[in-house]
Amino acid sequence: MILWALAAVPMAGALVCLLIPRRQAVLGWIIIGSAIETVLAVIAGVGVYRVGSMDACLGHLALDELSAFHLSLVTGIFLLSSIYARGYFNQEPFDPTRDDRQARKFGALWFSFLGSMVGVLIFNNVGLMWVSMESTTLASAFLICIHADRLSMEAAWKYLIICSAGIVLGLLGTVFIYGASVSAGAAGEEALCWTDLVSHAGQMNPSLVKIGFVLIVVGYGTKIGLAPMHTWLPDAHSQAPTPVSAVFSGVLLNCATYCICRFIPIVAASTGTPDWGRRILLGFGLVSMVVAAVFVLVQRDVKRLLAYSSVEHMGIITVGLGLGPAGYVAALYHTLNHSVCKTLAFFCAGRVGQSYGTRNMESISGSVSACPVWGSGLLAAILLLIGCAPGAIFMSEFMIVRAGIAGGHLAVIAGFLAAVAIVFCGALRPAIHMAFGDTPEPVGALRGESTVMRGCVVAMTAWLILTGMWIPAGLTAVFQRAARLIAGM
Amino acid sequence: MTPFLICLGLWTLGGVVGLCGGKRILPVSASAAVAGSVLGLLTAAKVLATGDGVAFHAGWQMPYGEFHLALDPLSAVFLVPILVLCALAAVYGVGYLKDRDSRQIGGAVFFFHLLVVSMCVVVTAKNAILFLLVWEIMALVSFFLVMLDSRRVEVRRAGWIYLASAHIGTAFLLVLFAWMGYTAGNFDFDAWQNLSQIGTRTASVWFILALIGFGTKAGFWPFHVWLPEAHPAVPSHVSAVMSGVMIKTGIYGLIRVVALLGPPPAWWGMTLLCIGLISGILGVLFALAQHDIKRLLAYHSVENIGIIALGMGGGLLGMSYGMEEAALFGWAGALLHVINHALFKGLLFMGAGSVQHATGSRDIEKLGGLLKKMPVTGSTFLIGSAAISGLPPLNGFVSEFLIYVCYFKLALGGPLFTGAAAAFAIAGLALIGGLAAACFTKVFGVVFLGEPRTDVSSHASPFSLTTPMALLAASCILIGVFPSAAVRGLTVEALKAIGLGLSPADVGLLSLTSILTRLNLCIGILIALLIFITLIRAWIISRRRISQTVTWDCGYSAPTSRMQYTAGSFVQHFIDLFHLFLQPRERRQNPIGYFPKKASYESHSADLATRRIFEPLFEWIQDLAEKIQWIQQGRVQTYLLYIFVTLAAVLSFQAFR
Amino acid sequence: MMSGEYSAILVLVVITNFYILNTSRYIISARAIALQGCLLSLLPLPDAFAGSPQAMFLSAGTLMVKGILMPVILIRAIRSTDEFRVAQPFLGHVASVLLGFVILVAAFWAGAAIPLPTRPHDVLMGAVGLATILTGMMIMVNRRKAVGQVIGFLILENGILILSLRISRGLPFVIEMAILFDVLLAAMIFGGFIQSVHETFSHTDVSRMRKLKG
Amino acid sequence: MTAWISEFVPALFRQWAFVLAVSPILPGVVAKTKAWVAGRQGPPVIQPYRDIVKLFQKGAAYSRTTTWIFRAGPVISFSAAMAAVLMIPIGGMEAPLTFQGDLILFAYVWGTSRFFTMTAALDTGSAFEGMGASREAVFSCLAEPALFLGLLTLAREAGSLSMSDLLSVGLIRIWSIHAPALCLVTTAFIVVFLTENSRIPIDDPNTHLELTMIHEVMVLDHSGPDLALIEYASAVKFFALGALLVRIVYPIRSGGFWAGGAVLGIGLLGLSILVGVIESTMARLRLARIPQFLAFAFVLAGFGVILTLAAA
Repeated sequence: MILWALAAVPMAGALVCLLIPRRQAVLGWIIIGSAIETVLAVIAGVGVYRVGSMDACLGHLALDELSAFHLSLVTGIFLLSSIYARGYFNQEPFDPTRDDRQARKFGALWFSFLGSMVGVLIFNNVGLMWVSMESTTLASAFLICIHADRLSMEAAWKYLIICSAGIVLGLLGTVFIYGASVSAGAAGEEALCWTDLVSHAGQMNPSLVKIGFVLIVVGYGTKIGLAPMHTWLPDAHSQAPTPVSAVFSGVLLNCATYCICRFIPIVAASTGTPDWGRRILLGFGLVSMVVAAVFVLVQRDVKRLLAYSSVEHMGIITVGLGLGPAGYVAALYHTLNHSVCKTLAFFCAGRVGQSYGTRNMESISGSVSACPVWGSGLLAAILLLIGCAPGAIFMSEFMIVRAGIAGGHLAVIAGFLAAVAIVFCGALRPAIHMAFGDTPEPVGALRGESTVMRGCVVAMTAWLILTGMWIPAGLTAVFQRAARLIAGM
Repeated sequence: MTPFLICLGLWTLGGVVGLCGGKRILPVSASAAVAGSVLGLLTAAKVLATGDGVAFHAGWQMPYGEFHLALDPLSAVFLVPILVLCALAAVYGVGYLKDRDSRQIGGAVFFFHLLVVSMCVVVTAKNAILFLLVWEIMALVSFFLVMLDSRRVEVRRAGWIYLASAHIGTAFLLVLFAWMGYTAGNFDFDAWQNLSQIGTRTASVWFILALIGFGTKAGFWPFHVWLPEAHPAVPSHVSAVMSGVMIKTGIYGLIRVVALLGPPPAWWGMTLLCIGLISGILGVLFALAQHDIKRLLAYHSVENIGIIALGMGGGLLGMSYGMEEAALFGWAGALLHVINHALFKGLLFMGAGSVQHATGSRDIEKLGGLLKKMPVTGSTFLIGSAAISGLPPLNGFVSEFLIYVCYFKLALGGPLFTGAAAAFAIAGLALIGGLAAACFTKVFGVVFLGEPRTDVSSHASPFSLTTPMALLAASCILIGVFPSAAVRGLTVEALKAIGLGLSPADVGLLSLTSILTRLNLCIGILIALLIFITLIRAWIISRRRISQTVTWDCGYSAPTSRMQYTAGSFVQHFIDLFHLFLQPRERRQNPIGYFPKKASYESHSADLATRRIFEPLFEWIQDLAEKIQWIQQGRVQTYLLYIFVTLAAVLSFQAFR
Repeated sequence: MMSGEYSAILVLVVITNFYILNTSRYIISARAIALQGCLLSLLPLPDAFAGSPQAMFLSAGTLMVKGILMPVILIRAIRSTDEFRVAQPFLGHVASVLLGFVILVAAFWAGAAIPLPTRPHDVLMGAVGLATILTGMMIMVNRRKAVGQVIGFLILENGILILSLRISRGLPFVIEMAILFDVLLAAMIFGGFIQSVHETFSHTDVSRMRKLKG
Repeated sequence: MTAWISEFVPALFRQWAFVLAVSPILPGVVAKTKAWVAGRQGPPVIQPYRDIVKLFQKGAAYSRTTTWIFRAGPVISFSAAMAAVLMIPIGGMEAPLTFQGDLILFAYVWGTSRFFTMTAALDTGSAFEGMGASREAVFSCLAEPALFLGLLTLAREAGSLSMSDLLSVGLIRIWSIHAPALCLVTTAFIVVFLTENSRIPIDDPNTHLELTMIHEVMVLDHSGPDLALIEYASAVKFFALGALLVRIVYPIRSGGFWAGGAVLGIGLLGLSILVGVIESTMARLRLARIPQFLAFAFVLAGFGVILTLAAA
């Protein structure tokens, strides 16, 4: 029942948006709608962890520990972004929703985007999961270019075409998996249901599964932003309005990672050895980290910098997924940390950018004194993001290193740490420059500041620092149980 | 253990109070700090006296983590200088920070107190995760201390270099601890005792990881590059702490890990010996070439870390050749030098801070004649200078003496190669000592003696600045005059903890004690002579006619204070001599003609490692990054091609295998 | 349906591929896409004749979406931009066609490498599917204008449909319909975007959109 | 304990008495030798005693620039010298102060003395004295490694770290088996000796041009009792380092304190004459050449170490 509600709320939200006359009301409604969805997701998540996985609609909809974790994360970040959007859009001249019609369009797309991501997570059928993933692209493309200027248009087109081409390879991969499933004796819709796939993965034709998995990794990897398929990511992240960038980086990439997670146990079971799939993931993860590290060094635009940092962190998560069960826990933990931290970073970068009227990092300096909350938040977020302790990301990176050493992947860990170190040095320099130093004279005052949003910034920072030093037992259990699903247990 | 926890609590409290309170609350924070330190010192003293550690466990939900603190003798040896110096620095800070604006004071006090707490936890943490966490916190809070004066570009650069190098160092520790923890199946240091059974190969890899990871913090050459940048950037009492004790946490970590690794192969000792020699000699050479007093002192930290590394190297060599006596001397020297360096380097940085506070300048070429205006600062600085140059009867000599004895014993009993290495160490130590003495003659002579070189105003330092310096100077003298008691009281229990396996009746320990007793006698006689001859001289002088006059001016009629020997000219011989390493950028305008109008000489030596290793490396990476940018030149068709080519490549290499 | 006719459909699909590669007018390409869509809608028919109502629906849906709606959307988008002619592809037309041929040959070789039990027509079907996919990829990379890329995408999609028949006799009905709906949606969005691009840049040559780099 | 004190205290004072009595004659002998070689009559050999006594009786003039550092310099250098001589064995017995490692203290005590002499020089604010201090710093820190390596060679041969063992009868045996190493050490020590005592070819104590001096220029401003202490201290230093050399070259077999002391005194007189001859026949090196000279001594001492290590 709750699964139906989860699917229905965004649809209803989108429809309601189209009916609301005033733009302020739309901006308010997206907060309410996503709050409802968040509450539902959390209730469903708690239910899953208490009682066990749930399903509906003949097993097409399902929620287990892995998807419940992602679902809560998606809706939570969405809610934060909705709150943030209200303040952000009220700052002229950055308001893409300046008239009511635009606002309605924004609201409807915002909810469709949420809906499609929720769809990715609650469909048990990997085919429908693919369909939802494809529709995230379609729903969000217009969100990028809601400004409709040349740069955002260019970014949106690249996003649309690259992600579509990539995702369609994911479909082909799904077809191969289906073929393998049929070869193992399954038939009909069940042959694509994840639970069934896992249960008879052992009988599948390994060659088909291998081809399918490569296609899936490349396909969904495009959406994750794994190098060398990441090319759309910095463009889209930097050109989209900041709330959209935050959602992109904070959860959209996670959804794509989630899709790959679903196929990991199948590959492991059908090939008989977990090493083959892990090797591919390790390769992609490392390449992404290295590419991101190299590009972080030459960035001028703060949002672009954050985008490359996302590529790096997605690489880290992929490396974690390539390291086996201990790595799965670390990867999931890292997913949570990266989402919160990157969202925080985008929030702060967006506001600081509004205040200085530029996103060029060389023109921003002294932001800690110019706009204390956002400037300090940006500094804190970047420091946490590049792995300063006491931060959750430091801890999850440590867990990945440990998993790597336990698995004997010393070379991988060496590359991993080298890339992390380069990113650290490369991102720290602009972070220091932006945070400290003299403030240039014309720094605009920020409008639409809300105490709630400032509270969110403080809370997110505190959360990241806290979980860097102390993980609640419940949270550990969440990661471990979700990781067991990826491990196919 | 409770007093120690209260100590941590008091320090934290002082920091938080300082953050909220600002200027007027400074004495409160300092009092909390002093009270806390006294409590902590009592605990540490008990541990050092009895050799029995105390421990504290608390449940802590962190994967593989547990909040486990323990104070064993080795921790206590490091805790003592930390608490002593930090308490004094806190007192010093009261007077030093007073003139700054409230916000800066809040930050300075808060981060300083956090730094102290994190250092205390680092040396007592018994869980690898806890250790790593606090290790990083330590780096981060000191980064914020560096950034206090962030309006200046060079400070921001210093902050970047500092945090980046600290973090890269931590990366090695991350691997080290993850590996050791995985092998031991646990992240508790107590559970790592059985790691000494691991083979030499793995242990050697761990040793190298520890060497780089901890060496970056300690400031081993060439990982020292952050020291001369960061230390001048922070307020002086913080420089005192960073240079005096924070870098020692690196030494602590290295000793802790090495003690776990089982019998060391000879090349570990050799490596540390080489590092020690290089750090020591290059550190002091670059110190000689500096004109910024705090930068100079920072390079001296590299030198002293080199001396400590020499001691540790000697200790390891002694252990690997089964020469327990030599090992004992080496380790004792290293440990004592850790404490000594904290005392005199803290003293010197505080002195430099007082000078800066009084004159507003750190450029020694601009100063002069300050001893008359600032008698206490000057006199204590002199004591610090003599101590850091390793001169008897001060504390620096005692630790260097122990290290010398260690190497003499190695050279006497070791095989040819070790003997030759020990000879190098001895010659190196002698050279380092000579160069350090030269350097501090320069600093003290140019800053405090003669006449002021420029028109800088100065005034005597307030009480809160001079008291800590006087106390530190007194402790330098105390350890120097009573070396036997100092070594026995401070290091013996810790030496047992390193894994030398000593009983009190051991031959090595007996020889150490007897030598130190005799040394004590000699130094006593030296002191007695000093007092006696001073009295005699005073008696004679009091009966003679004394006149005041000008300095012998060689017949010039109007000498000015600008004609005094400058620091630059004082070290010019050294710079010419060690041109190869210093590679100074010299600006020389030689006098021309019979009546030259103008002549000048200036030299600056940028850091060798920075200039020859790290800058080219970073430039190369940056260039590479800029060249690689072409792969993302903006054409969407190319991007699509990447995807398809990747797919084809992965399919053909992986899927059909 | 007899096997000969089945093969004929596949051959026709290949011919439409070459036709699209060769033509220099977008409207014609769009019509070829329509033809290809119609051809694809014939493929489920054997199952439909065998008495599967779902296959019947699928065939009708494919015809509706791929044969009619998508081409219409595409043609409208082309009309709205006044850019009817193909800009010179990066490789040039002749080279493109020749490369298309190489792709076809490679597809026969690669299709045989897919480890599947062989049934009648299957070799041809696999090869044609692969060839269509690769042609779609090639068009996406090779064409300069936005419309060209969309056409490439649609061909790629068609190729996947054919290949899925080879691999597993098509996907389950619900999924197929959902995908069809999704593709339709994609086509609409692409159409809308092409118009927006044209409005913003007053051209649709996406290879000239290179402000964002590095 | 009391027995130890009753033995130790007389030994202490006997040593001091001997050193204080003998040392000033050595510079006198050097000066006499130089005069003799130059064909002059020269001052009497006891002239240094007269100078010292006279200086102690004089008043003093202090520059207004100076501080207590300036006054402390001579006291410290004299005390250091007096402490150092306690480690030199005179006669066939142990020195009053002896322990494993006293050779390090011996070397470092001179360092203390030098440090305070240099700071006292800088205290005057005079460019000349600063120049002298700078040169002293360079040359002494180059001489130090050579001294230590020489001591290491001896220590290795003697198997002990105590000056008394190094300079004991055992040296006779060592001369018979490791003469080359000892020769090298002796040569190195001669260089060190000349450097530490500011002798030609390193420094010219009798020059009258401030620009070329090293040690003398540093004490330019001292007068009266302070200068007396300095003069005395340098005589004692001459004695102490000279005794080291003499004992190496001529190991004393046996004898009580006074007999051994007499032999040592004769040796020192010989050394003084040698120094006088060197000073008369050699020119002072250019400043830039001095580091090369010292490096040469370092290499010799190092070679000595290698020889002894390889012999084991």
